Amino acid sequence: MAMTFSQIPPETRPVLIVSGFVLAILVLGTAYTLATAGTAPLLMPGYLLQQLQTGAFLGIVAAGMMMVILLGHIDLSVPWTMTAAAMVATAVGGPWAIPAGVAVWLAAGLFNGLSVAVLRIPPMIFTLGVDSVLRGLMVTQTGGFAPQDRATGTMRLLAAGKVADVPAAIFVWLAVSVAIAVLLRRTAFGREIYATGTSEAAAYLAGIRTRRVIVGAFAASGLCAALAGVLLAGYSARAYQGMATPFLLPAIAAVVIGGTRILGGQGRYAGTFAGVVLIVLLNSVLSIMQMPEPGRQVIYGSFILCMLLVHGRSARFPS
Amino acid sequence: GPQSVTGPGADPACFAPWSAETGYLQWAPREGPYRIAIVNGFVGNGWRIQMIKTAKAFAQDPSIRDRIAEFKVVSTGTDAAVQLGAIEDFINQGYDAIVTIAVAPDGFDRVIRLASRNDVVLVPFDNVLGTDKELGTDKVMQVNEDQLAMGRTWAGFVLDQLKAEGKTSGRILELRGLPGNSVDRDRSLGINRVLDESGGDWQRVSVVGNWDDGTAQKVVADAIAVHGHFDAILAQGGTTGVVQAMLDSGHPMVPVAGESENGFRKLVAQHADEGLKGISIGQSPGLVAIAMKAAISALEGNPMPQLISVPLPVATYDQLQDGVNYWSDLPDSFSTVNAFPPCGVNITGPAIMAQSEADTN
Amino acid sequence: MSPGLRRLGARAGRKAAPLGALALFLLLYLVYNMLHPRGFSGAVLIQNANESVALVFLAIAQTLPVLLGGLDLSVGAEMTLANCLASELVTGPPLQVALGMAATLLAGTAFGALNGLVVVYGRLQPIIATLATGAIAIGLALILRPRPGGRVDADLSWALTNDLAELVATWNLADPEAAWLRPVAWIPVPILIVLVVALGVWLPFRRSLTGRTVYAIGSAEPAAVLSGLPVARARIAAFTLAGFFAACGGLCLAIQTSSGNADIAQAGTYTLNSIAAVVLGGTSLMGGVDGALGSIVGALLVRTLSFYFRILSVDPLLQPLIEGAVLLAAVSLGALRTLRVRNRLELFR
Amino acid sequence: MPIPEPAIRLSGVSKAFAGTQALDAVDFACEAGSIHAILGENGAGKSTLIKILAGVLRPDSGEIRLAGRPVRFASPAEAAAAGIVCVFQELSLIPDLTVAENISVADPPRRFGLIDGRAQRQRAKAVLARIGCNGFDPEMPVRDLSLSRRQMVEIAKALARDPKVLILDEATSALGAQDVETVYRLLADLRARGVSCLFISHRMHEVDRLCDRLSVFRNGRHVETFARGTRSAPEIERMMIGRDIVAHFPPKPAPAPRAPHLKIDDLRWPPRLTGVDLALGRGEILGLGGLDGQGQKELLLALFGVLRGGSGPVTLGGRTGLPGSPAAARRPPARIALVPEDRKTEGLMLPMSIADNLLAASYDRVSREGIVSPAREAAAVREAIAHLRIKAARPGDAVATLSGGNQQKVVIARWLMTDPDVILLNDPTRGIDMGTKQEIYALMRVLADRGKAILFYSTDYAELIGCADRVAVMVDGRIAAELSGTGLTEEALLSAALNIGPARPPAEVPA
Ligand SMILES: Nc1ncnc2c1ncn2[C@@H]1O[C@H](COP(=O)(O)OP(=O)(O)OP(=O)(O)O)[C@@H](O)[C@H]1O
Ligand SMILES: Nc1ncnc2c1ncn2[C@@H]1O[C@H](COP(=O)(O)OP(=O)(O)OP(=O)(O)O)[C@@H](O)[C@H]1O
Ligand SMILES: O[C@@H]1[C@@H](O)[C@H](O)OC[C@H]1O
Ligand SMILES: [Mg+2]
Ligand SMILES: [Mg+2]
Repeated sequence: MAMTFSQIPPETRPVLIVSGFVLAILVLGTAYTLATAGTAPLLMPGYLLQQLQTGAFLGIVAAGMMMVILLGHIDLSVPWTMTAAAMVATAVGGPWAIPAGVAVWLAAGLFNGLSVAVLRIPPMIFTLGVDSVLRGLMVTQTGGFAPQDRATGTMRLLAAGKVADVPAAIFVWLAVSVAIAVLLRRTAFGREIYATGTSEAAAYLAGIRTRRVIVGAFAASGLCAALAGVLLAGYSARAYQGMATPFLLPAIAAVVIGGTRILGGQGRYAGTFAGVVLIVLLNSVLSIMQMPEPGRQVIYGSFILCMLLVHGRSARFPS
Repeated sequence: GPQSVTGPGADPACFAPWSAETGYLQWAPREGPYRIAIVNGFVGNGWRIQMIKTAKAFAQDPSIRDRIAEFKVVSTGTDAAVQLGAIEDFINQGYDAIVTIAVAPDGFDRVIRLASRNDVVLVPFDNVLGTDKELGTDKVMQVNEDQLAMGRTWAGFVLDQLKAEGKTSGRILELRGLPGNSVDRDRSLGINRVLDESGGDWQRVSVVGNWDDGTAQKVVADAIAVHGHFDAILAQGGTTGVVQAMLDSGHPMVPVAGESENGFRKLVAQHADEGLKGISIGQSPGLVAIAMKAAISALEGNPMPQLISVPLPVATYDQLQDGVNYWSDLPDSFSTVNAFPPCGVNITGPAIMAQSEADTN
Repeated sequence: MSPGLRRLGARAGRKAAPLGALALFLLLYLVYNMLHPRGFSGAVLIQNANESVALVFLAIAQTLPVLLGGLDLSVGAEMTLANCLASELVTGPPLQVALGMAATLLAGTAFGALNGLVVVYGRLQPIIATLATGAIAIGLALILRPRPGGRVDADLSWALTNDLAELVATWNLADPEAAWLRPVAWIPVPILIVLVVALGVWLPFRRSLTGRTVYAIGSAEPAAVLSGLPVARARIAAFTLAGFFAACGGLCLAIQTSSGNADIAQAGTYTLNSIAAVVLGGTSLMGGVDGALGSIVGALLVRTLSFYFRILSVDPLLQPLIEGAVLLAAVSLGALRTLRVRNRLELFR
Repeated sequence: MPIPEPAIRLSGVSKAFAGTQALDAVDFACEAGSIHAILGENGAGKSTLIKILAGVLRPDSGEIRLAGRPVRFASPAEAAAAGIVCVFQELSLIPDLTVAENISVADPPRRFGLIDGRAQRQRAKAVLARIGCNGFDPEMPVRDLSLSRRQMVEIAKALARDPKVLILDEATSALGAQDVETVYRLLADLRARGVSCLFISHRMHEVDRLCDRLSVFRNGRHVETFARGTRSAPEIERMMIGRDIVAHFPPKPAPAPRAPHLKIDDLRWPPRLTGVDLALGRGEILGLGGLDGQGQKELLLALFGVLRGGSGPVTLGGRTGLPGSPAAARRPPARIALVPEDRKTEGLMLPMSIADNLLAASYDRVSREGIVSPAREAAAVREAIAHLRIKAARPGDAVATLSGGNQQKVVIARWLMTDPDVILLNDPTRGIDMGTKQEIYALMRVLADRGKAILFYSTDYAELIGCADRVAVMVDGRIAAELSGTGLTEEALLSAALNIGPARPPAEVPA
C-alpha cells in the first residue's frame, strides 16, 4: 500500500486522502444513526442531495478562494461580497436581479486585486478592510430594513429548485467546478497562477504579467463569492445581514484540507471539491448527533487538525 | 449615587414597578436640559435599527425635546470591552444619563460604580443586567418587559393549542436568540419551565437564530430537513423567517409562538385556518423611549422603581386586525409593537417604517 | 548619492512604517483629546487604557507568529479561553486570586506551546493549524462558560482598572498622599501592566538567541537552518509567548468586565483586529522585520478610531463604513511607497 | 613515525535522494593543514558531500571520522561545535539581520545571557578587517549587499567561528578578481595555522593556484585524489567528465562590420547607471566586464524592462525606447531574453516541475484559443530537454532536484523556446562545471551565428576573453573601456576594471 501510495504523484495524494475521509465519515455517521435511531439518512440519496445542495454555496465560494490561496494570498472579503451581492440582487429584483448582484464582484474582486497587485498591500488586511466597507455600505444602503429583500423567482429556481429530483444548485456548483478546473489545468492563466504563487519574482522575470494574474485571481474569487451570495439569497428566499458569516473559515478550511498549499503554488481543484464535501458531511453528522456548540467546535477543530497532519506526512516539500 | 427610597414612584402608569418587592431609587434633582447617550451593542437585526430610529424620533418628541440638550447614539458591536469603554467615556464626557442594551448580563460593576460616583443615571433596558446586590445593580434603574413571562406565555399558549389537537407529547422546536444575552436566557428558561411542568413528554430540538429572520429561516429549514416534522415551534425573534422556512419546505402549518414582526403577523393572518395557530408577543423597540423618559424623570429627582416593567403586548391569531396590529401592505421586517400610549410613546411601527423609507433614499 | 546614504535610506524605509504609524496615532490621539470635553484628564486616559489593553496584548501576541512569516488565528480564542478561566479562578481569598491569575496565564501559555508543537512537529502552516486549534480553544471556553458570567475579585478589578493612586488606596499599600507617589499617581495601571510585561518579557526575548532566531526564520528560513540556529525551539517559543500574551489580554478583559464570556464572534473580531494592528504597526506579514512596539501602536490606532464616534456625532449606521474606509486608507498610505520602487524586483521581497 | 590521522576521513559514505544516488560508497580523506580541492561536474555530489560533513544532511550509510574520532552530526550546530564550518553554495545569511548579527548569528557574545550588541560589532569589525572588508558598516542589513559582498560576509561569518575544518562550496563564484585574491591569501594563512580547507570550485585556475591536493568526483563516486601538479589539466577534465574535451572555446569569426541591432546612448538610472553607451549587432557576442557591482546587473535589468525611470534613448531594431516590463520585453517587437543572476530565486520556480519551468515564458506557443494542448506541451518540453542535454529523470520532477548546472540549463532552454533576438546573460556559467560551461559557450556561438545579439556579463575573465567578440568594461555605471581582438587580454581587462593605465575610448562600431 505505502509502496503504491508513494508512487502516486504528490499533488494527487491529498485528493485520495480526503476522499478516504469522506467514506470514513459516511460509514461512522451511518453506524451512529443506525445504532441510535435505527435510520441511515446519510445513505439516503434524498438527504445527501439536500446536504450537497447546502454544500453548493460553500463549494462555489471555496472554488474562488482556491484561486487566491494558490497565489499564497487570501480573501477575507468573501462574507460581505456574498451578502452585498445578495442584497443588491434582491433590491434590484426582476430580470436584472442576478446580473446586478453578481456585478458586486467588480467592486470587491477588482478592488482587492488591484491594491494587492499594484500597491502590494497584504491581502490579509486589505480584504478585511474591504469586507467592513461593504458591510458599512450595506448597512447604510438598507438602513437596516432591506428595502426589498425577497429573492426573485429565478434565484429561487437556481438555488432551491430541482432538476430531475436533483437540486439545481448542485448543477451550478458542478458548472463552476468544471470551469475552474479547466482554467487551472488547461489555460496559460491557470499555469501562471501556479508560477506566480510559487515565486512571483521568477514568474515576473519569465515575462509573466504577475499583476494581471493577481488581479485575475481576486476577480475570480469575488465573482464566485458574489454568485454564491446571490444563490444563497435564492435558497433562503431572502438577503440578510450575517447570511454569509458561516462561509469564510469553512471555505479556507476546505481549500487547505483539499491539499492546496496555503503558501501558494500547489493544489488540485479536485482536492478542494472533496474538501467541501467532507466539511458538509462533517457538519451534517454533527447536527444529526445534535452535538452542542462546544462539542462541535472541538470536534471540528480536531478534525481539520488531523486532516492536516495526515497531509503533512505525505507532503512533497515539508516546510 | 441614588438613594434607596420607598414608593410610590412618579407616573406609575408609565413606570410600573416590576413587583410589590421592587425597591425605589432617587437621584438628587438637577437642572435640565440634559445630555443623554444611547449605547447599543449588537446591530445585526431590524429590531435594533428600529430601536435606534425610535430613539432618534423620540428625542425630537415635543414632550421631551426641550429637556434634552444633547443626544448621542453609538453601537459598539458585541465586544464587552468596547461597550463598557463607551459607557465610561460618556460618563467622562459628563453626560447626565446613559441608556444601554447590555451585550452581557454582567461585567458592568465598574461602570455602575463610576456612574453612581458621578451621579450619572445608567438605564439598561431590553437586555438588562442581572439584579444582584453584589453586582451593584441594586443601584441601577432598569426597564424591560418580563422575559420569563414572555417565555411562559408562549409555551402556555402553544401547549393549549396542542392539547386542543389532543397532543400531550411530540417534538417541539425551540429557536433561540443571540447567545449570552439575558433576554435570550430568560425567555428560554420560561419556555422550558412550562414544558417541564406540563408533564407531557416533549422531545425538544433547540437551534440558534440570533433574533434574525434570515438566520432563523436557515436554521429552521435545516432542522426541518433533519427531523422531518415538528408539532410546534417556539421562536424568539426572526419569526417571519421561521414560517417562511415551513412554507418553503412544505412543512404542515402548526402552532408557532413568536415576536411581533409585521411579516410574522401577516403570515399568521393568512394561514391561521390551515393550522398556523400563532401567538405574537412584541418586545417593543419602543422600550428605548420609555427608558429615555425614565432617565429624564430620574434626573428631575423623582423616585423611580428600580425595575420598571412594561406590559407584554400579546396578540393571538384570532386577535389580528389588518391596519390595527399589523399592516398587510407594509414590508415584513419591522416590529409592529412600538408605541406605548400610557407612557406617551406614540411612535408606531408604520410611522418608523415611513421615516426609514425617507432615510434610505 | 553614495552607497552608504542609500543604505541609510533603506533602513529608514524599513523603519518608516512604525514611525508613520506612531505619528498618525499621536496626531489622532491629540485631536481626540482636544475635542473631548475632559480631554487630557486622567479619567479619559484611564478609560482609553482600559478599553485598549486587551487588544494591545493581542497585537503583541500576534507579532511573534507574524515575525515567523506566519499568522496565529487562535489568539482571539486563546484570549477568550483565558478570560473564561479567569472568571472561574480569580476570586476568593487573596492567595487564591493570585494563584488563579497565575493559572490563567499558565493555561494560555500552555495552549500556545501546544500550537507551537503542532506547527513544528506536525510540520503545519501556522495560519491553518491555528485556525483549527482556535476552534478547539473556543470549544473549551464554551464548556467552561456556556453563558457569560462568573466573578472576578472586585477589589482586584477596581485596583487594576484605575490609576496608580487608586491601586495604592484600594489595598492601602501606602499613604496615597505620599510624596514619592504623587508624580506617578496619575498613571493608569493598565499602561503600567503593559510596560512591565513588555519590558520584562519582550525585550529580553528580542535580545536572546531564540528571539534572534524568530526574526531569522521570518527572513530566510533555510539560511537560519544552515546557520545552525535553534529553529524548532524558536518556533515553539514564539507560539508559546503568543499564547502567554493572549492570556494576558484575556486576564485583563476578565478583570475589566469582572466576568467571562465565551463569545465566538468577539474572539474572531479580536483575532482580526490583532492582525490589523500588527500590519498598521508596520511588521511585514512576510516576516522578519520590526516588532512589538509597532504592533502596540497599531492596536492603539485601531482603538482610537472608535473613540472618535463618541465625541463626534456620527450616524451609527455609518460607523462600520467609516471604520473600514479608514483602515483601507491607513494601509494604502503605507503602501504608496511601493509606487516609488524603481527596481521592480524589490517589489517581490 | 606514525602517519598523523587525517583531519577528516569518510569511509563508505552513501546518500541517495528520490531518484538519484548523490553519493555512492565514498572513501575520502583530507589532511590537517592542507587546502583540498573537490572537483566534479554538476551533480557529481560535491555539495552533498560537504552538506553531510556540515551536519545538514545525514548519510544513508558509512562512517565519518574527525581526527580519528567517529562522529555523527544531527545539525549544523553540532558540526560547527566540532570545528567544521561551511560556506554554502546557496548562501546562509539572514537578509534582515545586520552584517554584525549575521557574522555571530548562532553564537553571539552575551552579557547576563543576553546578546551583547557592542561586543558583536567589534567581533564583526575584526573579522571583516581580516578579509580586507573594512569598507562597510557592520550595522547595515545584509539585504542591501551585492552578491559578492554577501559572499565575503559569509566567509567572515565562517572565520568568526574559528574553524578546524573550513569548507568553501563555490564560495568565490561571484567574487571579483580582487576579493578572490584576498580569499587566497586568507586560505594560505589558515593553512599555515593548521586549519584544513575543503575548496569546491569550477574554476581550474583557482584550484591550480591554491590547492595542495585535488579530489575528483563523478556521478557520486570518488574517482581519484592526487597532489597538485601531478596531473595535467586535460587529464583532470577527463576524470571529471569521463571523456576528452576538444577546444575550450569555440572559434570566433573574423571581426566583421555589423549594423547595430541594439544601440544605447547615455542610458542613465542613477545612481547605478551613469550614462552607458553601447552598440550591439546581430550575430555578435558582446561581453560585459569589470569588477562586480559596477552596474552590469542594472544595465541588463534596464534593457529587460525591470527598472522604472530609466532614461536615455535606446534603439532596438530601429524602434526607440525601453520595454515597460519583462512581459513587454519578451514579446515582439523587442524579443529580449534575460538569464538572471540568481537562478534559484530569480530564474526558477524551484518546487515546480521541470516542464512548467521550461514553458513559463511560452504558454502562448503551446496553446490553441487559450487552451494549452498537452501534445504540443510535451513535444516542446522533450525538444528543450534534448536540445540542451538536461540531465533529468522525468520532466515532471521538481526542478529543485536538479544540480546547479542542469538548473541553469533549464533557465536558458526556457528562453530559447521564445526564439529571442537579443539575449542578455547575467553570469550564466556561475557555479557550473566545465562540461556544461563548454556546452553553453558553444551554444552562445551557435545562437550568435543564427543572428542573435548576445550581451554577456561574466565574473570570469578567461570566459570573457574566450567567448566575446568585444568586451565592454564597466566602472561606476558607465563603460570605461571597450576591448577587442588582440587588445582583449586578462591584464587589459584588469587594468580597465581598476581604472589604471590608459583607458581606451569605446571603439566605434563601423556602420
Ligand atoms: N509588480 C509587478 N508584477 C507584475 N507585472 C508588473 C509589475 N510591475 C510592472 N509590471 C509589468 O510592467 C508593465 C508596466 O509596469 P508598471 O505599470 O509598473 O510601469 P510604471 O509603474 O508605470 O513604471 P513607469 O513609470 O516606468 O511606466 C505592466 O504591464 C506590468 O505587466
Ligand atoms: N534535495 C535534493 N533532492 C533530490 N535530489 C537532490 C537534492 N540535492 C541534490 N540532489 C541530487 O544529487 C546529485 C548531487 O547533487 P549536488 O548538489 O551534490 O551536486 P554538485 O556536485 O554540488 O553540483 P553543482 O556543482 O551544480 O553544485 C544531483 O544529481 C542532484 O540532482
Ligand atoms: O429583545 C430582542 C432584541 O434585543 C433583539 O435585538 O431583537 C429581538 C428582541 O426580541
Ligand atoms: Mg504603473
Ligand atoms: Mg553544489
